[in-house]
Amino acid sequence: MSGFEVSRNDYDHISVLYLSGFLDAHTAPKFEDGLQKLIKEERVKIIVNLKNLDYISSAGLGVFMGFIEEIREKGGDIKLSNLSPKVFKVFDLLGFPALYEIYEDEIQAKTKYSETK
Amino acid sequence: MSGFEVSRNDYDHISVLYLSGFLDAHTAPKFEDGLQKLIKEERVKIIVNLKNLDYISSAGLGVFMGFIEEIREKGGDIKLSNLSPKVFKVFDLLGFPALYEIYEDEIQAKTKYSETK
Amino acid sequence: MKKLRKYRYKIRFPSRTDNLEMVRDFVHGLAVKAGFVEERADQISLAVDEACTNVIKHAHKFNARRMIDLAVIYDKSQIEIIITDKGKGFDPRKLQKPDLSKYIHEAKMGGLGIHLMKTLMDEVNYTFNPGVKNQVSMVKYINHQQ
Amino acid sequence: MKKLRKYRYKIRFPSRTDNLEMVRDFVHGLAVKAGFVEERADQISLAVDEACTNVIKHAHKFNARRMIDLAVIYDKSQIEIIITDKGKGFDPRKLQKPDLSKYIHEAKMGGLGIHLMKTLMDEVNYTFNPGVKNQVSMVKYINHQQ
Ligand SMILES: Nc1ncnc2c1ncn2[C@@H]1O[C@H](COP(=O)(O)OP(=O)(O)O)[C@@H](O)[C@H]1O
Ligand SMILES: Nc1ncnc2c1ncn2[C@@H]1O[C@H](COP(=O)(O)OP(=O)(O)O)[C@@H](O)[C@H]1O
Repeated sequence: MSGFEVSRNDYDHISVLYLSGFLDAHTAPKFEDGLQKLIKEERVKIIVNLKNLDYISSAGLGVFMGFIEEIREKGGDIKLSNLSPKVFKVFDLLGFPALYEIYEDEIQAKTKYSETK
Repeated sequence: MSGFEVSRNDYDHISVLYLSGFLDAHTAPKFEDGLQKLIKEERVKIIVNLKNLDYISSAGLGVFMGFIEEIREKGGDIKLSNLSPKVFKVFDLLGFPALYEIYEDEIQAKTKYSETK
Repeated sequence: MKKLRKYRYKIRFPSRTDNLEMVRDFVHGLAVKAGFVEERADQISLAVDEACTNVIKHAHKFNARRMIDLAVIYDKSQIEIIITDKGKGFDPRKLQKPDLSKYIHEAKMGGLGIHLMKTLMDEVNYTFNPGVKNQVSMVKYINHQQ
Repeated sequence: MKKLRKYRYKIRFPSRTDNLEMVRDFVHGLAVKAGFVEERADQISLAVDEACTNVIKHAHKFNARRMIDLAVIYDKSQIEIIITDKGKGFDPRKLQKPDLSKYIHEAKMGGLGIHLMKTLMDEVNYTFNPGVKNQVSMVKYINHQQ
């Protein structure tokens, strides 16, 4: 049971969620909790760093879809970084690159937030 | 499919077989072939180095049992080295330490052969 | 013509999302055994995850006392996975291809699974007999020219 | 007294030694889910390997068209694995505890499997109905004081 973990780092006005392991219908609620907490704290400039994510199914993709509008309405965004080729493929198959900003690494995503502050 | 591999190194009068992976009823014939070849070449001072062996079942233990008498009659032996705690437990459960010399590392097994040359 | 040798496997497990990982590993291992490269074996186990997730969620409505039956059959040319439930069934012809930008506005979180299954596999077929036996069969060819 | 919640899994696979690895992984994963620590989960999957190897070798005589049925049932207190074959059966009471030093002289390579199963598991029980249904059931308790 390799599991799934969410950890978080706050930088000034930006928050980064780090996902690791397997994100499926069983573990998606953990990721939902993480986003919900950020919204409650009004920390809506979010980067989700997927460096250590080994797997994602549509249940995981659904979490991104379910929160993005509310976050954007509040002036925030979810930007993605550090996708492995395998995980990127799944996002790509479903057309996510047209809807989400996806960056090679966290710094690029942070820079983007700073430019548009 | 992690598989099982046997490789071999000859040192003077001693031959070392290195087993790696999973030794079960499916892969045991590969190990048998390795021993059979050594016997044919009359290289009977044998060390089996189990450093990279992840798993052994009784089918693997049976291979040691099946060849040991012939090898000892020819003036040779099978000495074991570098067993992980997990693999050692299985040998131990079946009483192998009373029948086979088991060494921490390959050098100790080699030294033993040299002493009794 | 010689008939192709077929290899058959079956697994039955409680309808719980915490079994998805085990099912993915099981199917992935068989796909590799059948001759699929790692990347395509990943696609197959993702499609199976989606189909099982749907059964757990929609057919069994998270009732963990229900069981899921999954069969894997492979030969030299293809792998087929058949997943069976006894739920109420649904009409897959009524599903529309998901429109992501619309989804965002509706804050809708679903509708991606079947689309993914169809994208990842060469054939996806549903047959229904509500309350008795609903099945989805998914096939992927070993030598599919992409 | 409240009845213990039981979790049931089944797997059916062709009687071939190249399936042993998959079966070990499957059973190991369930043993961990049931609450066994890694080392004890290893013991359980080794015992299952031995039992399946015996079915492949002795009951099915390496006929790969035969199938093996394996059931796993666990609850808070134990895991049980039941393996079924339709072979000729045998009388386990006639087996002697292996004497390794004698084995060496007979260059005999077998007889260790059942001994290992009995050492690794808390209960090992055979029931026979030759040609119809032979079963071995193996149980390990979660809180076994060693
Ligand atoms: N096995 C099933 N039993 C009943 N209904 C199903 C089943 N699979 C899918 N459906 C229906 O099809 C719809 C689309 O499924 P899917 O594309 O996987 O998206 P999602 O499950 O996220 O809604 C579901 O919302 C559900 O109504
Ligand atoms: N499932 C089975 N069906 C028929 N005979 C069996 C079965 N399992 C074990 N046996 C018999 O019991 C003997 C001892 O089995 P075991 O201790 O596993 O050693 P081995 O299989 O190496 O001989 C076997 O040689 C065989 O005759």
